Amino acid sequence: MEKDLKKMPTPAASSTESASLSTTQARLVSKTFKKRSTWASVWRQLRKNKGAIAGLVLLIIIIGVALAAPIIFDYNTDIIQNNIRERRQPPSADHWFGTDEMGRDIFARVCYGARYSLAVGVVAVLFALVFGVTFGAAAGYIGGAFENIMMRLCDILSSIPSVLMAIAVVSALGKSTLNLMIAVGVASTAPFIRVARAAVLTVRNEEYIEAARAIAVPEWKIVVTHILPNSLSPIIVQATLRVGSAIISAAQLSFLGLGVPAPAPEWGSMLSAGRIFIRDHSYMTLFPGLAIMVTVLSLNLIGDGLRDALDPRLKS
Amino acid sequence: MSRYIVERLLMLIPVLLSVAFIIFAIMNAAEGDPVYSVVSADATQEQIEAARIELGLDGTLIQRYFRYVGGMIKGDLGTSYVSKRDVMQTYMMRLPNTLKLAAASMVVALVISIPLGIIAAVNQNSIRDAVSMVLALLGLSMPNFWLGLLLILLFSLRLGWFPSAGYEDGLRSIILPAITNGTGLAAFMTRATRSSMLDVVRQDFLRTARAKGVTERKVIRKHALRNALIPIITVFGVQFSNVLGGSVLVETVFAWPGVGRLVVDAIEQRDIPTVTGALVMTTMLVTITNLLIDIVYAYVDPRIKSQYAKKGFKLWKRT
Amino acid sequence: MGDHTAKLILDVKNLVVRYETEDGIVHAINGIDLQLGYRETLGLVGETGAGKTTAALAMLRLVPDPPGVVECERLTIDGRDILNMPSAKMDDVRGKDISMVFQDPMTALNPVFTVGEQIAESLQIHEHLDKRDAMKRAREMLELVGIPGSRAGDYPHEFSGGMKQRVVIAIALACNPKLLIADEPTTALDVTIQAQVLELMTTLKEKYDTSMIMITHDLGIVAEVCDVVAVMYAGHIVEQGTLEDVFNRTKHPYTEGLFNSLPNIYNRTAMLKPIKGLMSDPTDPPPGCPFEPRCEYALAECKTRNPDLVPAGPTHKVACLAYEQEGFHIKRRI
Amino acid sequence: MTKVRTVLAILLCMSIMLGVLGCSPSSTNETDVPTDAQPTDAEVEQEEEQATDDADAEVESETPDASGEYKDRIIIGVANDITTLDPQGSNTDANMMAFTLTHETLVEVDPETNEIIPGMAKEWTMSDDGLEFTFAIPENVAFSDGTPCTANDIKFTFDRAKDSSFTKAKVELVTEVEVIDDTHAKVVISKPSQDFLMLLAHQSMSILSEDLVNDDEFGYQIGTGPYAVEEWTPGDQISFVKSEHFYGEEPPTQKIVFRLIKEESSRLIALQTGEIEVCIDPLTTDLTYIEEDEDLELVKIPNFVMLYLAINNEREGLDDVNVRKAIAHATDKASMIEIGYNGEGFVHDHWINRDQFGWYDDLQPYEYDIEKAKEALANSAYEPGDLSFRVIYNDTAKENMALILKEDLAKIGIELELIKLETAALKGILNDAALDYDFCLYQFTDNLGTDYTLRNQYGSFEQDGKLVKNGSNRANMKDAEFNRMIDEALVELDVEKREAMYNDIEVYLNEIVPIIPIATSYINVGIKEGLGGVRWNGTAKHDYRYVFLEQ
Amino acid sequence: MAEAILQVRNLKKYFKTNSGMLHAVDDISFDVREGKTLGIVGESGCGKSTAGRTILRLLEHTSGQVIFDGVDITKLSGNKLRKVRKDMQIIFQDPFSSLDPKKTISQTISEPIRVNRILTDKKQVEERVLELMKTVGLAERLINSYPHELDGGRRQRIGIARALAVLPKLIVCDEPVSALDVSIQAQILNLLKELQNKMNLTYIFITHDLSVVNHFSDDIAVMYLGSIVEKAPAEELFNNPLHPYTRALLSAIPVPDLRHKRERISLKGEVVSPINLPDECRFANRCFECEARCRRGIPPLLEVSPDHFVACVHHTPPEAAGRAAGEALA
Repeated sequence: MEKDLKKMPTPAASSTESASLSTTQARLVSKTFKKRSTWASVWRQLRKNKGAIAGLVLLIIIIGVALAAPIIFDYNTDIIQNNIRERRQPPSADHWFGTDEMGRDIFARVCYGARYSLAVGVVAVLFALVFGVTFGAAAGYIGGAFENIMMRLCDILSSIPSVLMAIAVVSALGKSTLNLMIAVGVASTAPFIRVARAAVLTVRNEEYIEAARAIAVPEWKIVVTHILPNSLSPIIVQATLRVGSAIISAAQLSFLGLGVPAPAPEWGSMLSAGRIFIRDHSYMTLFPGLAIMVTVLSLNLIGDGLRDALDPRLKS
Repeated sequence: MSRYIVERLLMLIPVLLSVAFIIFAIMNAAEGDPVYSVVSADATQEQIEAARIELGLDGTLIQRYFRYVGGMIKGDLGTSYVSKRDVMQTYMMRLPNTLKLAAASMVVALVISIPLGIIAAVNQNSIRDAVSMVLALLGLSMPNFWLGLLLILLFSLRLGWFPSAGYEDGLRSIILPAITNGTGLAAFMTRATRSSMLDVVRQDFLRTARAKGVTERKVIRKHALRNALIPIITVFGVQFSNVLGGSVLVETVFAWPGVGRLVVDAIEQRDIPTVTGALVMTTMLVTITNLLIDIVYAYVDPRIKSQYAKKGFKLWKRT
Repeated sequence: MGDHTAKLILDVKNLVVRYETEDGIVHAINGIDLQLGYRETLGLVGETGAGKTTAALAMLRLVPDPPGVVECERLTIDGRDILNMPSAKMDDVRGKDISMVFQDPMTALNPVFTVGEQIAESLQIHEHLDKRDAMKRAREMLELVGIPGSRAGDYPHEFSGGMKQRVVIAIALACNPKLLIADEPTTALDVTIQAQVLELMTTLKEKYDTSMIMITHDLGIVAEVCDVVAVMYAGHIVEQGTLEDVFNRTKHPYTEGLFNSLPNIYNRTAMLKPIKGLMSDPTDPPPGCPFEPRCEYALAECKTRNPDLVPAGPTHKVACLAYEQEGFHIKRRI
Repeated sequence: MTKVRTVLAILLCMSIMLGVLGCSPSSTNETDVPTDAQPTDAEVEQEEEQATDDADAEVESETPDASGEYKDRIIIGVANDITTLDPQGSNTDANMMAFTLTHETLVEVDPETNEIIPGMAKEWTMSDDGLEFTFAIPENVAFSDGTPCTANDIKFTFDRAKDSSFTKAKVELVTEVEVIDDTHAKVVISKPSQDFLMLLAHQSMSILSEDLVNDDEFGYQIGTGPYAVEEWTPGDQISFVKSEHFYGEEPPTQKIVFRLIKEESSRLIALQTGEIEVCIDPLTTDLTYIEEDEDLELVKIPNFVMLYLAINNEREGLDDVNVRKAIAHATDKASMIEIGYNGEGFVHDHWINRDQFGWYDDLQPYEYDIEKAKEALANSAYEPGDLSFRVIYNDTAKENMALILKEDLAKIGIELELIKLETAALKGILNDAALDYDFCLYQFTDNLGTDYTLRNQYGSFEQDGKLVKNGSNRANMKDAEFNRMIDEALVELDVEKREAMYNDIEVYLNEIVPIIPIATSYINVGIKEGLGGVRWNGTAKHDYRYVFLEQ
Repeated sequence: MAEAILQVRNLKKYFKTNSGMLHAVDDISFDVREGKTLGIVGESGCGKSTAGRTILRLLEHTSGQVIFDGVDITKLSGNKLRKVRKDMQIIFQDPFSSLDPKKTISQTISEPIRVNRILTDKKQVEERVLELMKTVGLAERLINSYPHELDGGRRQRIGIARALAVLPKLIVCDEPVSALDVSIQAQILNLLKELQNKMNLTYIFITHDLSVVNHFSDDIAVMYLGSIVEKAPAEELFNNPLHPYTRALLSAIPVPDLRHKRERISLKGEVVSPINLPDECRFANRCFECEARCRRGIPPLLEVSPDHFVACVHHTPPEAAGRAAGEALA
């Protein structure tokens, strides 16, 4: 300590706030006045958005179904076991959504499929998020030649249509659920690089970053404690919206026969398998299709709601 | 401005080389030796080797890449392993279809999204906003191949209004694919329009316009929309680029012989020259589209125009 | 009083504006009366959140609805009833009889149209000129505000801040309005440019016999350009009078506080005496005098009763209960 | 709340709309759409017979009515793209159909009788030792650009065939082609082959023009057939117009188009809406639409394709014949057909293709019997639970079949992992020297003679003292005894003896179970009512040369 | 006269732009006395903020020296620089962007304490935070509030508390009150003054508001286009402005006092951008006293009377003028 702390003046007369607590009580102060996190205020904003709430409710139901599915249904007997005698039955009391061409109960499969579709969507986006945000944030923060190279790379990546990119990647890696996730992830990395970079660029020039530098916060710590948390909003919005499109992309790949391998009840594969029966047995595609639609819709509603809630433009 | 354009076009060269390399690398990593798509199932080892050399599949990836690039510089995109046709020629046969579909899809998307987006923004947080956005989102949430099948069932089979496949029936053939494609795109553009309009309707200059006595209708149509166009054009550009190569599923469902299908089939057959060539061409188109979009910006927004004029070329836009 | 109206360019009686938001009702303006004679310049002074801009927008009937709700007993401009005018007709009044100059010249101009077009638009609407004539007049207007007419084809971004504000003034004055409302027209400008713009405005005002409302937080500007002054605090007018009344015979404690908060360039060692505390939350105004929580003269009664604006001289009015006491005066040294 | 309600309302509307679209049967045919789409076994069998009859009836070639008016252009909706116009450059059915139109082979096979009939060569002779064939072609044979076709071109074609991996095997025996004069060519082979002419009937042996091929990069696409390629848009369509220089009978239709419509449902809809006249391979589940439609006709042709489970005989566990027998008993072929082909096919227990020479009627098949499978496994060196394998395949039908196999094998304690691959990747694995697979669901299509089939599917040859498997020998079977048996049968000139020898080979194979034959399917084709003149072919290489549609 | 705690010598900061070199700070020199306030005043774009940041090494300088406490800090790096940083702090103009919106008051104020290991014990840190809050006049109940929940004045107090947390000797106040309302502005100015007296702080007070700078500073430097054109004690500068720009600036201040009617000097034109400037007096274009000799080189900042420096040919002692002209010609 170079300076004596006691040099600090005691409360001045000019203080405009009444200091009501004595120093002995001070120890408790930070706990007495509960902090409300910024997420709480986002939640307050979000709560006003009925669409987002509807989306949230739907999504919670879908996640609930996904979590409950393995408890309610046995994978080996209810989900993948063939029952040829009961195939292609229309919806009934026994089979709420009917049965598919292998005689499997579509309701059970749709429920179970939520696990796959959500997992594919979420993992693919996580993949894109981790890579995109790392490189994008680094590009925005470091700048210079590195940024230049990253952005060129990003341009190149995004000039190849994402479906084709995903198909190429699946072909390269082989068909499996994990590879599907990676393929969809790779194809949606570029937007994350862009968003993260833009967010970091915006934040990087804020005065509080300079302030942190002025109080000698090490650079890495500035990135971790100041830049990243403040760049998160657009990234979170982007991620929410991308999960939806990742689910659609996965379904598209399944349609082209490059999706989750059978007999796993992924919605896209179900849609793809059922599409040949669409004329007479449309329930086979109707329910997985609706499931995809509702899930993507709910994610988009939430994403749009989050965007509105996080967007400073819409406040005040 | 012309300097800007020339420099942007020059930048195409490294981009195309990189795209070619990426595709080369990916296709090389792919399971399944491309040579098998060419030889018969019971070919002997020697035959396979002979075919390999004939196809130019010998040597390391790098050697092959440089061989390919050597041809690319001369405008030769190689010959398809499978059909033995010139890739450029094959691509050019598909391109008009793709362009037609892309253009029609964008028209559908624009017709849907601009009014919806404006209605949503001008009536923010009202019922009309909610309905517009949900409509837009529905288009996005429906897997488009499914929508395509449903449209075929209804409009081709039941009602017989439009053909279900092919492209020879002029406007009638393009309507269903364009709707299928366009509704998905419309979602993004409605969103962009809405958020861009929301940005603009809060701007001070609209207040200036109102204070001058400009009617509300004209304030939105003339003063606001023109300013809102920039982000809309960006999204338009991105979407257009995407449909230039990426409407594989719609092309499949409607038997629309476009570029996307060409690439997918070629990927399946490990037809590396076709995949690489078509994607290089697509990249070029996309880049040129982006350039055109940038030029359109300049006409919509004079600020950007003077930026181009002042700076000439800048590697990347920092904002 | 009735006859009096004819001599007024602006007559506002009991104007109330509130914004009904989801977070609560913001009481922006709580019943103000304003009267302005022809060729007069009124300085509307107050700090952020006092309701100055909202008052101006209300006079143009441009308060966004929703969330804004405007209530008023009387609102006439040049003797015309603005309050009950159909909105289509209102478009004819805006820009023609009454125009406005906004605070930030950087954002007040539409970036995608040339400045000439933006000036001409007003002329096309109100003077029904064809495009060419309108552009010709626009160039003349530019010359008038000190910009070469040849620059009419340039876009706003090609002008500096001060020049843009000149363009905004040209737009506002294009149709020779009877009343010009200037909302902090120089806040965003540097001090030397501010001087230029103020000079221009006063010159043009004289030339065109325009009445003006100058909205500002800067008492220095008021001293230079205004004839009469109204001091606003939390949606109320707390003091009103001629320049002399308000500056040299200050009555309201808030006005006093403002003066005491300003560093005096002629006496650099004088201690600043800031007003304590903050302006109250407009969604939850105090029941009595709005200034009571910050007022050093506050009486018990001030907590419950909201003072009316009462005469304190022939041209001077003040809203302070302390004056109901005999012999009360504020401390400000003049 | 209003927003929520809007969302729900819209969702509801959507689902109702979808429901109406999909669930309700077509309004015109409400009466006979079965709500329970499950045929009983008896029904299935009945359908099968019916289908066979239909097919036989269809195959009879109709001749156009000379007085009738015919449609100028016939569009055929195909599922697979034409990939090349070089007859020697591929062997896909799609391509072969094109070559049938544009090119000619020296001889042809009658799809009904499976006998050799004249092609370009109107007559031929075989020397007594069976080593020399002399072909005579008409004088006025010409390529579609007008170039006359001579015996030189035959020689050229045979020489060129030696260089292509697709045709090499077909001309392996040929030692020399001698041009006798313009219209006569003599082909010399190294050892007698009863199936040699069969090989020459394959479209990949279409006669090419020496001059054209040498002059022009795409010269091979010009042949002597009744049609010439007009325009080819890869991935889209190919059109053929009548050749002015065709020497034979003039075809009734001006223009034939093969249009690629990959999506099966779309293809059938295109037929229903009149966009195309022929729909190859509609979905088996959609066949009722064709049957119900008065304007359409369904053609069913029993296929020559044999679907089988390839077993890599050298894999640990699979080298045990008892394990293979156990698997054979555990294979529920009927269910596989039901699921994979929607019942449109029949069980195949033999080792050669249906109707091939040497088919042994009394062969004892491995019936589906889990108990017997368990017994067989008990005879092997392995216990239930010891074995786990992976099966590779490339499409949905096979995937569904694999799912059934997976379940049945699980019952006898063998675990099966399913791996779906893209066709190219699958071929890559099958053809790779490492032979890294256990099982593969695969098929072979040929009617080029029993020897060709057996040799390719199960044969091996000696190289450096070791046996090396033949290209298509997916079983990786290396059996010197079997090789000897087929070599002997090939040169046997006595027909009856030869048939008996092939019967013996079938029995021999049945004992060692190198693969598990599963099924033969039907080829289904939807056509416009009134369409005729097509020679439907069990190898899917239909002959459209004389197709016509009455107006 | 107090000792100079900070000496700035020939400091330059140039930025590379697409259209050329931007001379944001172009060769400025001055001393700041310990415990005193140097006001830097100028219009937007004159480089005053850049100068402040360059002195703190928040921006890397192009050339020149910044000697703080006898050490040339432009040559420091790593730990040494971090140590010096503790002694030099900054208070920003915009109380909205200078606080991390995701951090509570407590987090913001405690960050410098934690990062610089001034205190490590959690309780001690909290006590210290509360102490600082009291010092700047923030109620304890706000400890866990977020910046967006507070008004500008309170935010500015947080900024001050954060700067004080490391017990600095020098604080650069970059327009600390220009975003605030008049009544709040006075509160903050008083607070800063009080802190200076109690903690013997040295300020560099950057502002465009002449009446504020007059009130607040001991010495004032007037900047124009990257250069200091005049520097003098506050009293002297206001009573006897020499540079034409200073005079124009002073005359342009609107004064809320009806008794002092002043002669206004109206300047023509506007500030040009400081890119690729010609080698002449920066103010020549707008100067109402411009002569041909003004265009011959940049006039140096010279002491014309004790402690009064001015860079104008009209106020240059003859011998110095000759020297300057000679230099320019050479």
